[in-house]
Order: sequence, then structure tokens, then C-alpha cells
Amino acid sequence: MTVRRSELSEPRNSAARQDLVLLEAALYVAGRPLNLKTLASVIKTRSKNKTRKLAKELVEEYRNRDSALEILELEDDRFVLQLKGEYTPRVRKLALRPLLSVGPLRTLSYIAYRQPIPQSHVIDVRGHHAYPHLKQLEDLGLITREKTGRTKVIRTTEFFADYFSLSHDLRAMKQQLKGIFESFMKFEPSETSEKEE
Amino acid sequence: MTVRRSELSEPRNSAARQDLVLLEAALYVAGRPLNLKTLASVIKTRSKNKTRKLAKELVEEYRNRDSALEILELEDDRFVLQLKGEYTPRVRKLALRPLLSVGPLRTLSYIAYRQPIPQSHVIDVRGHHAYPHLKQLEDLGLITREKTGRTKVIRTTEFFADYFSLSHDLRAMKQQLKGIFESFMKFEPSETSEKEE
Amino acid sequence: MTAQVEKPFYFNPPWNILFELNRLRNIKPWDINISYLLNSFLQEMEKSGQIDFRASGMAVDSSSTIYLMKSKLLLKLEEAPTTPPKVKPEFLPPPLSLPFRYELTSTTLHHLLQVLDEVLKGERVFTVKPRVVPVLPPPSEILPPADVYMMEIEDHMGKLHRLLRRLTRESTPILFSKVVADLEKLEAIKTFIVLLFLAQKGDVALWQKPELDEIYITLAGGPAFDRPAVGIV
Repeated sequence: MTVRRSELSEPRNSAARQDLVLLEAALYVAGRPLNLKTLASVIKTRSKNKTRKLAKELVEEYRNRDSALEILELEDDRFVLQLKGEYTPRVRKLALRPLLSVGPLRTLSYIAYRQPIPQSHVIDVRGHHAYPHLKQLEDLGLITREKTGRTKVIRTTEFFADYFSLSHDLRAMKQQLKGIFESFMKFEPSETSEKEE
Repeated sequence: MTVRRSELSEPRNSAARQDLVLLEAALYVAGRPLNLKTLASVIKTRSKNKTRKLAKELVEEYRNRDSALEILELEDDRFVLQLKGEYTPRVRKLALRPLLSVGPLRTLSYIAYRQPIPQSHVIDVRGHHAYPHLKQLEDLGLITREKTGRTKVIRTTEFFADYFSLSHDLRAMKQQLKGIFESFMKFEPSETSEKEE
Repeated sequence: MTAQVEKPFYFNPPWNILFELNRLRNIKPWDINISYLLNSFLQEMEKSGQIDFRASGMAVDSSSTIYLMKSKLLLKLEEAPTTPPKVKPEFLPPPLSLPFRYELTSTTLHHLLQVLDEVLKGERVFTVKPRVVPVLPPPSEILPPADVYMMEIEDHMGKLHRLLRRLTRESTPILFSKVVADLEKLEAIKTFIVLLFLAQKGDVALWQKPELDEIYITLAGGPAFDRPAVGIV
């Protein structure tokens, strides 16, 4: 659904406009994907349809703004407000909580693509410096390490899928990742050689 | 300076528009007031005038949107992106993560109340486990530790004052804290036994 | 008259190879039967009745050199082929770009002040405690002679110990606040210092819960605490 721009910036002074703004407030404060139930509770309605319609309207509104922020609709009727990926490198140093640097992100990419994967295999491929990466990724709740016999098997978590707006279904997620990696390699070959921290 | 609404949602495809969006990204990521120097570094300019002009334009743009968020110009040429006050009560419950766990929060509260205070004094009262607290508080930009002679003197930062909406003037801030603390203790003396982490 | 010195048998073939190692360069080690050479060398020496340990030593040394040459050749033959193994390079995906989401933190001024009261209570206890490790002060000319000082401390320690023994019959552990309940502030501080001396001597054990201002005292030999002492030992 597309909203005409003239409508967007004009205060509508209606209950619907007020609800839209409340949803924006909720998504800003939460900093994580919110499902329809939570969003509905914020605007004090039981109607998921009404909430979905408003949330989609907000997605569209953000899409039409030339902004650093975006609202995305994820699987299972969830919505999230976040910084557009292309701006992260320029402003990451301003985040109070340190963001993951390239090294751990590479390790995470590899795990996501090859999971479930024995820890020993990850270390073979990524080297011994990947041990602190695994600790960091586990602390952030992005991976789990499950002990099976003498080794540990690593998987990404549901939080990981949410964080990167990926499917919870493993097969589908890997397909999505493949697409992301391919487009990434096609358009930004130089960024893959970014120095690991 | 007022920007016409039709301009706002229309991508300008210009370097200035790109800088404007970068400033928005910076303010969103920081979640705290940023001064002109920091903002200028994000858009890679040395011109404070140019940065101020762009930031004011962004303030205006947000003012013209019917949004839950606002960008404000504070004292001393600082700018902040934040949730409009009237929406906070409705969405506050969605903020799940505390800024600090109880231990570091206690150390911070003590510093705020007694500042400027020698580090040795803080350690005497809070114990040796407060060393990592001080490191964390410093990393988060909530305190500064200034070496004077053989000890370090600790103060809270402007970010601390901004985060808790307190005065930047030390004497005024302590008065505020004392006043709120005393009235608060009168009404809620029992809620102080939370376990330290 | 000149005596003709006879050349020892081992300077003749085949044993001479053991005494002329420079010739080895031109001979293949595989052509030398070390076992035969050494055995026949010993037999010949026994037969002649001239036991020469120096010659034997040289023979053993040479044999080991020849043996080493053979071993090196063997090892060379066993070396793995030099062509590198073909390992299929694994696909290493590029780093995922992490979306940033600002998250409002839940800590408010209310929370900050909620915990302040606890800290200020702790401050009172620690400002009463002198900022010294409980060790005996060094003797000084200004202070009375050490033995008199010590005698007074001993005296106070004895009194406090008796008091604690009496209190322990009523309840264990003893609360420090109870010990100093009726004392003036200065007296309470003195009692605290004497208590530290008792603790240092091992007559009492002290512990304190984190963030609580109460100090718990047990007499040595009394019921022990399984919790470690905190703040004061």
C-alpha cells in the first residue's frame, strides 16, 4: 500500500495518525523486531488487521522519506526500525556499545552458512583467533555451542535470524544468505578485504 | 530556516542531502547529544558553520514531520535525536535492557552524589569489585577519571547529565539529586534491597 | 740394525676402509658390509693376540658413520612426493553487515536514586573503619615504648574477648552493633580497632554481607561460617 507523500508530512490529527506515531515510538524504543501482538497492545487495540495495516503504512512512509532509518517487515508479521546498513561504517564509532568488528562478523557469516558445524572445523578454517570471536558471538546471543561428545556443535540462534531479518527455517535462511553474499560480492568486492580487527 | 515540505520527502540526490542523512544516522546511533565537532567529523568537514546549518535543517525537517521522534538543538551547539516526551509513558515498558546492572549503578550513584571524588574513596566505600565498574562507566562515557598527583579524581560527564536529564552545572546537579533523593526516600524506603550483580 | 715395523693387519683390505674414511666419498655405503667387517676385524685381532683398543674404537666410530650414511639415504627414499596436495579451497562468505538498532535503555533517575541509599549506608561503615590494613603500627619515638603500648592493647583485647565470650552464650554470631550499642562514637571506634587486633590474632572471625553495614563476629572454636569474610578479615 502506498501513501501519498502529501499525506505523510501533513499532520492528520486523527486517531489513526496518532496510532501510527505510537507504533513508530514503540519500534524506536524497543530496538528489536516487535510482533503484531505487542504493537497492538501499544495502540490499545485487539485488531491485528488494523495494526498490520498501520505498520505497513509506516514502512511505506519511511521508504518514501530520504532517511538514514528504515522500517522493515519481517517474517511472521514482525516489524523493526533500524539504521540502513550503508550508514553503519560511517557512524559505528558513535555507538556506546561496541558493534561487532569485521573479524567476528566473518566468523559469524561462515557459521551461518555452514551450520550446524563443529567448533573444530570453524577454528580450522578461521584460525585460532576465532576463539574470542566465538565467545563474543555467544555473549551477544548470536550463536549457541552445544557439546556433543568431544566437540561442540555451533548453530546460530533465533535472535540471530531476527537480527539479520532472516528466516527461522535453516534451509530458507541459507538460501537467503547465499543471495546476500552473492549480491555483496558482485557490488562490493573491495569491502570483503576490509581489515580484520 | 524552514524547509518546504515538498523538498523534505523528495530525494535531493545532492551531497548536502547525503550529509543531512549522515547526521541523522549519527544522532540515531549515538542516542545522546552530539556536539558540532563530532557531527562535523561524520560528514568529513571542518566547517562548524556548514555543520550547524545542516543540523538546524534536520531539526526543522523533523519538526515538520508528524513523528514520534524529534531532533533538538541544545545549549552549546549540541544536537540530539530523541523520543518526544509525551510518547515515553506509552512505550517505556518496551525498553527491556538496563543501562547498567545494579553493581555499577550503585557505584555511579555514589559518584554522582559525592563528586568530585578521589578514586581511592570510591574503592573504600564500594570495595575492590568497583574497579571494573569504573572501567565500564568510563567506557560508556558516564564518568571521567582525571589524574591529579597520586590519585584519580572522578566526575560524571555531560552525557551522564543528559541521560538523566540533570543540570550540567555540578552544584545545581547535586542539589537536584539531593532534592529528588530526599523526596524519593520519604515515599519508597523499602525498594532498595535489590541484589547486586 | 734397523727393525722392520710390520703394518697392522687392519690397514689392509677389506678392513682399511674403516681407517681411511676419506675414501668413503668415492664408495657407495651400500657396498660396505659393516657386520662382516667388524666381526672379521675382531676375529683377526684375537688370532694375532694383539688387542688394540684405539683401533677398535676407530673401527666402531667409522662403522657408525657408514651406518648413518645408509640411514640418510633410506630416509631420502621415503620422503613424500613434493607435489602439493590438491585441497579444494573452502568458500569463505563475506562478513554480514550488522544492522544497527538503537535501543532505549530502561535505567532511569528513579533507579539511580533507588540504589543510592544502600551505598550511603555502606559509606558510614567504611568511614568508621580506619583506612589501614589491620597490622600493628610501627614503633615510633612519639608513641610510648612498644611494650607498654602492646600491654594496653593486650589489656583491651582481653576485656573485649571476655565480653564476646559472654555475648556468644546469648546468640551466635554476635552482631557488632550489639557490642557497641551503648558506647559513645569514639569508644565504638576504639572497640572496632581492638576487634581487628583480635581478628588478626585469630581469636575471632569477622564477616560482612556485601552492601550491609552489619559486621558478624564469631569466636575462634565457635560455630564456623561457610561464607567467606567480605571487606574485613
